[in-house]
Amino acid sequence: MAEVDTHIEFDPLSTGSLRRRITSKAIIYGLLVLFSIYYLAPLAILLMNSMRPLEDIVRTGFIDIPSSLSSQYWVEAWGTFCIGGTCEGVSRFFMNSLLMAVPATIISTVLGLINGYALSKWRFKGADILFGLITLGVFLPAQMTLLPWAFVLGSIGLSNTISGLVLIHTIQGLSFTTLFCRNYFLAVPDDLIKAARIDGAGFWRIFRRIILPLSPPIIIVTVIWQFTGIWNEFLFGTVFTSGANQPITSALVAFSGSGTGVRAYNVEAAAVIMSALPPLVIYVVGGKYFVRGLTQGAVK
Amino acid sequence: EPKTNMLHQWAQGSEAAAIAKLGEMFEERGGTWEQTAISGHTSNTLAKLRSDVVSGNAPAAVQLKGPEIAEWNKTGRTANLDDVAEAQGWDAVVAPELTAVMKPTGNWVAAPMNIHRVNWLYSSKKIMDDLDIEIPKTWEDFNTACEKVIAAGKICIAHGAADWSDTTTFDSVVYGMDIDLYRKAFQEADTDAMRSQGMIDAFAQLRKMVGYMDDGINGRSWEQSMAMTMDAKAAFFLMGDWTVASANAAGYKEDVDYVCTQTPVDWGGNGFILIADSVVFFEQKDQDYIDGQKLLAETIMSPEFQVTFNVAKGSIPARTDIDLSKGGFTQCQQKGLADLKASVAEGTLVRSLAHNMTVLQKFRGAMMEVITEYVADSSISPEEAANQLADAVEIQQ
Amino acid sequence: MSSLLISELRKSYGSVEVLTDINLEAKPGEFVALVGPSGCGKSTLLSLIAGLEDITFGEIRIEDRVVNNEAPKDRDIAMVFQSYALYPTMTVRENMTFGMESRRVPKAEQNREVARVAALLQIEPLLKRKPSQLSGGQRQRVAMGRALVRNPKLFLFDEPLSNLDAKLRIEMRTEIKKLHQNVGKTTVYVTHDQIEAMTLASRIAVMHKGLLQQYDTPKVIYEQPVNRFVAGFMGSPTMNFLDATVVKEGKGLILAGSSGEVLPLPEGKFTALQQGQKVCFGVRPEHFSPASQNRAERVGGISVLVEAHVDMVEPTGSETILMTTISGQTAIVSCEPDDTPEQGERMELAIDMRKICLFDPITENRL
Amino acid sequence: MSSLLISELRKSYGSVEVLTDINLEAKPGEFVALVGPSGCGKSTLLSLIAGLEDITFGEIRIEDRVVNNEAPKDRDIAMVFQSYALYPTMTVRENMTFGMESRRVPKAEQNREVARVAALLQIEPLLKRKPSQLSGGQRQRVAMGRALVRNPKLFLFDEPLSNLDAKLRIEMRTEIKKLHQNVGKTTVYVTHDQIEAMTLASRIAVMHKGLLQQYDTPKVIYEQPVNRFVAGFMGSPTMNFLDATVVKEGKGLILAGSSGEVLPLPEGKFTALQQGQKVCFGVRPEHFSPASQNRAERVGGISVLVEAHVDMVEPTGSETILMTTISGQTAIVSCEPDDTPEQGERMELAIDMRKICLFDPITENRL
Amino acid sequence: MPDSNTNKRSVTQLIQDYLPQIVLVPTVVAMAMYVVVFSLWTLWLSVSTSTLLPDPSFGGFGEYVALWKSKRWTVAYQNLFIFGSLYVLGALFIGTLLAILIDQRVRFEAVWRTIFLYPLAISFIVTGTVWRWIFHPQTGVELALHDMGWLSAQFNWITDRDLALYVVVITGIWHASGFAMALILAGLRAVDGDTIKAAQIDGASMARTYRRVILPSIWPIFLAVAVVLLQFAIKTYDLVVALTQGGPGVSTTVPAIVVYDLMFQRGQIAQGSAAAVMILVALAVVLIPYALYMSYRRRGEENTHG
Ligand SMILES: Nc1ncnc2c1ncn2[C@@H]1O[C@H](COP(=O)(O)OP(=O)(O)OP(=O)(O)O)[C@@H](O)[C@H]1O
Ligand SMILES: Nc1ncnc2c1ncn2[C@@H]1O[C@H](COP(=O)(O)OP(=O)(O)OP(=O)(O)O)[C@@H](O)[C@H]1O
Ligand SMILES: [Mg+2]
Ligand SMILES: [Mg+2]
Repeated sequence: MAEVDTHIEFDPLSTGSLRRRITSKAIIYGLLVLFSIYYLAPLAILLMNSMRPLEDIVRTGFIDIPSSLSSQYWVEAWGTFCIGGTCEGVSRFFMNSLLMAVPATIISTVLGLINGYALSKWRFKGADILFGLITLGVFLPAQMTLLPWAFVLGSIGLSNTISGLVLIHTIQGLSFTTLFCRNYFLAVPDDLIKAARIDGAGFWRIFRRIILPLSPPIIIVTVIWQFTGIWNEFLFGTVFTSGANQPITSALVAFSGSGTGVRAYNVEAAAVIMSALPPLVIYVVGGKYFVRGLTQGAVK
Repeated sequence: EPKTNMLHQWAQGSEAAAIAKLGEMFEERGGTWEQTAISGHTSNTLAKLRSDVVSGNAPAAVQLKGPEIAEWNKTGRTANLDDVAEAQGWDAVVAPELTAVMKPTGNWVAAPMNIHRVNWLYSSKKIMDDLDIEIPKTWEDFNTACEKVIAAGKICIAHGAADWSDTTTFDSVVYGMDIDLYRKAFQEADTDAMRSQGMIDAFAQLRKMVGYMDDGINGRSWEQSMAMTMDAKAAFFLMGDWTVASANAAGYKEDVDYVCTQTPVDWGGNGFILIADSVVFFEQKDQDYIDGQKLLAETIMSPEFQVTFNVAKGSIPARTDIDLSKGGFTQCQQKGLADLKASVAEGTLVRSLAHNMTVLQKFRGAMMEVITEYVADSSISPEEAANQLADAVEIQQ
Repeated sequence: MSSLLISELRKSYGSVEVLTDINLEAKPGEFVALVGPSGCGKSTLLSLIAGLEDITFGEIRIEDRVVNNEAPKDRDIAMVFQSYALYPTMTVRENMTFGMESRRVPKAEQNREVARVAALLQIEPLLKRKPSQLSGGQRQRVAMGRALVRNPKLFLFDEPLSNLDAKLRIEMRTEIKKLHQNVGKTTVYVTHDQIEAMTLASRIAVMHKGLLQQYDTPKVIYEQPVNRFVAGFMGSPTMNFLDATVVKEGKGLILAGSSGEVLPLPEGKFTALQQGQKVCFGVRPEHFSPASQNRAERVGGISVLVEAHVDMVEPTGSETILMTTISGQTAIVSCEPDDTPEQGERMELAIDMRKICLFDPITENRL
Repeated sequence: MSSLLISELRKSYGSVEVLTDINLEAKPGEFVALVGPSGCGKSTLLSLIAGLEDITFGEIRIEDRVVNNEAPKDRDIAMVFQSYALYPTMTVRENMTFGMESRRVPKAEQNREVARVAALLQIEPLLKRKPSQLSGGQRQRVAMGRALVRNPKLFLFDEPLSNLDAKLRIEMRTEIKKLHQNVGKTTVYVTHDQIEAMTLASRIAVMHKGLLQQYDTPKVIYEQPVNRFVAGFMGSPTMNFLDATVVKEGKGLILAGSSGEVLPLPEGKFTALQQGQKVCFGVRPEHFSPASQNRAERVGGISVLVEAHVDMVEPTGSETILMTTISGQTAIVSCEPDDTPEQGERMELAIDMRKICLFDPITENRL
Repeated sequence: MPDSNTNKRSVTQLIQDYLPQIVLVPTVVAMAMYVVVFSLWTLWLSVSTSTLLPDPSFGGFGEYVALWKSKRWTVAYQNLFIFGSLYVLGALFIGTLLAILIDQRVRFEAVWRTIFLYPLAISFIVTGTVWRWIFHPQTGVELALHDMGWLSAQFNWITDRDLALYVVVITGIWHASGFAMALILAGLRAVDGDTIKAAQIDGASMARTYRRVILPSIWPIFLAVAVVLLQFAIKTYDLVVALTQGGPGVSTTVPAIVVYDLMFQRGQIAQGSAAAVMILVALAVVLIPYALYMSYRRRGEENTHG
């Protein structure tokens, strides 16, 4: 497990003449700024339009200097905007999403850790085949699984419930979490496990005392990956839940559809930002660890 | 205690408000109202319905249209409303064009909520006045008018391209040029008719009309297009009567900002392309929900609801026994009802292809693909388009 | 009684047999070194003793009890790994108590044990640190501490020193030796460094390709290797092997490529040799000496003189290594710095004939 | 003319000075070894010579041209790295031609060069392979090949052998020595293995904490280290340092803890010593010998006898290391296997007094 | 004769021994259902007579024929390959460029990295919606340019059937290139610094060093990123729905949209399933060679170690 950040990299630009160094730095920062504009533009546009009066937007489009700014659309979006026949804003869908994403993330991560541990550190006959089966799950298109899931949810009485979505996302996520964790644990020296076995520790004790304390980097990766994936997924949410039970992304799908009635773009922009906020915060806060963990786990 | 849970796609705006009214009335009558509003694409609603049926939780009531009703009826899972219908005498009051749809095999399985008219032409009063244009009655008039508008540097047709809106326009074109062709091709899915010269002519007319549009049609919503005409940026807008509700809600005035007339017809007389929103009932196990279905059906068919709902939605009631001069109906709506009656009398009433009132979804979808491609791709010739239309349907047969 | 008794042991991974018919016995208190080149199966054998892998065939007894089917924790062994395998998230103290906790040893006893071992290894100041805060040598010591706390019946070491640099390796080697003399536990010690094996072990097991080549004391292994592999593997610089032919009815040798000088063999040692037989003549670098300083004769041995050309001189400080050519064959000679000739010189070398070995060039066994 | 001339060189990373006032000169064809413990700045110095890092202060000249501000590629040097740093995705041939391609050397010449170097290093059969298909020794050779193709003015090696196992290291060491003798290029060779430095270098630069301690021939470094650090660093096992007091007006020593025996110092060597002065008495392990085999006297030296207690015996095969106690101070003694005493024995040891060193216990400089 | 197979272990011992397998049982059951049963179910539906609802009776392979005769499907499948390759290559290219820029010891590295990585947190729906606003001539850049007085400015790719697919590609790249950047950057950091020094001494320019030495040596990362992105590409649905709804015409339709429409809007479950199977085929085309290659490589590695 190479520590990515402590690596003292060689910097070809630190030698050579001063002028060359200055021009190359200028080019580098220039390019970075250009790219940043490309990357930040959508966020900036969303943010700006979430505070512009609707007339402005309708008249001059989304890209314009706002004539006035107001936070009222945010209040509306959170509390009173009409979505899916009720006018309570996105607040309760937001809560639904939390209720769905948090448990599904936790369960799939925990199971992924255990699976990855069992598959990588207790290699038994057929472990590779099992692993192959599990990874196949990563690639199944969601549209294909809609009807079978409907059948399954119906038969176990979880139609139109958040629990049903938790179940789906957990099982779908297992593939990813197992893949990540297993690859990550491959880098944990087998000798540690051997030493612990000689020390008299069993399967669970080794997991708890040796593996788990080593896992934070990969836990961060799976949590971020799962949470954003589940939070942003809309097809299952749309099809398997309705009304008050919908997660926020599904509730906001109205955006893309050919809904009728006048569009309150500013309120929608505010709602969209709200809906994107949790994954965004997670990425901004955990991005560094995400990248580090990902390279330790995924790229093998 | 009657309960219901209605699945529909009117998630926003005036439509959501209209459906909320239904809920209120249902509750006033002692029911417990629940609804599942699926926003966005129609596929989402249908996917929801399908998954509910597959999972064994078919919704008590679903908003469905046209031949789909018959299809679902065939699955044997729809509820029979004959008792309510008989008690309330639906056969007498429901527009005859609708009864066939609501009773696919002779039994009532659906309750119609409204009748929408598709073939409306909205003209910008200001442009008409400024350029001194008569509102066109035939397609030739229409083309002449457009030339004039274009010459004046304005956009002639406001349009937002999408398969359904392109097809909405084409509905009017085919219907206006040859009503028999419309019936054969669009209601009976007769592929010979689709290959006929009449269809080629219709496509040629459509091509002309695309030329009268600006190049911003892709990705534009129908509300934006509507506003273009209302704001006198474009001369004409071809769209169903839901426009009226939206336009009025947005503060535009009938006969001030816009004028509504039927889309051009080359054969003279009154024409009417119809859509009816309706609610289909699926069989339930829970007695509360069975009771709820009866109550909901009664509520929907009640004159009060028909009035409230249709005022909000811009359409006209599915019951023919309602006086539109009362209760806040607009002039356009009243004109619509009059045209409907005239059309029935003249035998020119048809159902809309674009809005899923004629052929099965699989044919309709295939046909809409061809039409929307034709609108988007000017390299396709009318002949090719006519053949593609027929081919697309033949594949699905 | 024997502390460890391995009989007819075999181990296969799938169709590949990595250990073939191993028989090995360790007396109580013995220090057994397993040496052999990389991949010869040393670690595998250790894993089998520890119970970390399943035995394919054969039997392992620890203190006369068959342990074939016992879990590692029930075998009462301790193991030190090449990578130390310290639990990275635990402190040194926790590393040491982890095993006792698993076995539910009372807290008080745990503390007593840690104190005892920490004192023994002088790691008291480190007890609160994490492994990442330790130097290589300290980690090594902690790893041993972890093995020592439980007072097991058998110690297993898998190349415990090979991650240390040269100087530290020598220091720790001595420490391990002291420790073993103090604690007196039976130990099986895997290494591929033959000097470690020589200095530490009471007996050395030399392995090659899954087969046990020789199992004997360091002295016997060094002086009477059973075959050319063992002879070449033990000793640094490695033993020189020169082609030769037996003459004088088995009483002398002629080096291939020489102008015919006969090297007389010591009496009574190589009686089975046939006239004209081809042999491989093995001489260790330190058994050459400059004729002027004839070491062999000095200590009362018999020696013969050969002429050598010095191709290269490598002074290491305490000794000097000469690359030489003798009768057209290359030979490495080690000599004292004071005796060092110049590069390119011709010199007379004395060979200590008591110490030489002869091998069959085909079977490679010692004659 | 000198091939490399370093004057008053300093290097800091931020506020940390890692190289302080380094002066070093290499004559054409010289083989300079840089040794020192880990972190002393060896690699940094090499990077400065190569131009991979900026110089903080001072001057570097290659063949009398100041190169301070030249890019690495313009300095006409070649470098071999510890990790070999072969380009993993290129074949051996491509690895060797990459530099020439960068310099737009004509294809024909490239082929000629590769052929020449491949023949020299006997790597022709490997030319089509990727580095991952090579063994450690082969990679080493290819890395050298890459350095050789361009016929540079200066060769830089950064611990080229430290990734190899003991046996291979010795072989490759000899190869490098041969190669240098063949090619005759000026070479700067970093290692922390003092034996490598001793055997290879024409001059050794011993570094410690960013300071150059001593720069001289191997013989001088080994026999006349300037201070205790150099003395301890060079030589394995390391030099013994015993506390002692000067007596007899500077002509004798008494070991601390001894019962008062005076060890006479050789005449004329330590004239500056004061009566009663505390000194640190340094003796290398090989300069002890059992009294019975008094090596020193044998070669005509002067020796004194001391009594020692044998604490431990470590036979390595070719020699035997004894851990002993002399007057209560521990000393490591190396002796021949035949002279090996038993553990626990008392014995008389002869010290070769010509070879001893004395250090000031405070400044640690040699007296 | 000693026999290691005499098994005298107790039941608890057995459970202990098989614990690794036992803990995997729930996952294996779930995945077997999810992967095997669901796939077979779809496969079966694709040759059944299902229409509105699943119907298990066999209906032959007609749906596959009909599917491939449909223009929308062929366009969608073709788009998948165009979009897939441009998206993957584009994201890799931009990602590499960004990684190289950040690798030059820039200041505020974390800030740049976050800027480039955050799109990954944004759902495709939102991504598509916002970019539609930007690209649409009546709301976005073109309008802004007109408002600024540049009346002849034209930026209507999204409404041009020949260019709209590239809008989807650009948007996809916006979303994914940060991911590529992050992994490649980590790869660059892990490259042996000595090889870079060696290249400098060998006289290679910086560009040449990256091109010939550094980037080639991290190709496994490129491969891994490419596979992750390709499976995103193949599953692409929400992005297109939100951005172009498959239009103008059918010019930007992708298979996942067709599947969804066939299955749910049009009530052609059999044909929809056939389309889904074709997506699986596309996936297999990508994944099977990758899997084979990886196992080949792993075996190769084992051999060189052994
Ligand atoms: N799990 C395994 N599956 C297949 N072969 C294995 C396995 N473990 C080890 N081997 C093979 O068994 C042989 C012996 O391996 P082992 O690790 O015991 O060697 P070693 O003597 O310890 O080598 P080293 O000195 O390199 O540690 C090797 O050829 C190795 O490739
Ligand atoms: N880029 C850097 N920034 C800060 N300090 C550095 C940097 N590079 C090296 N150092 C420090 O400079 C000192 C000398 O490092 P250098 O790599 O030259 O040591 P070395 O003698 O080669 O050691 P080794 O034998 O371990 O290779 C060390 O203390 C190291 O931590
Ligand atoms: Mg091993
Ligand atoms: Mg270094």
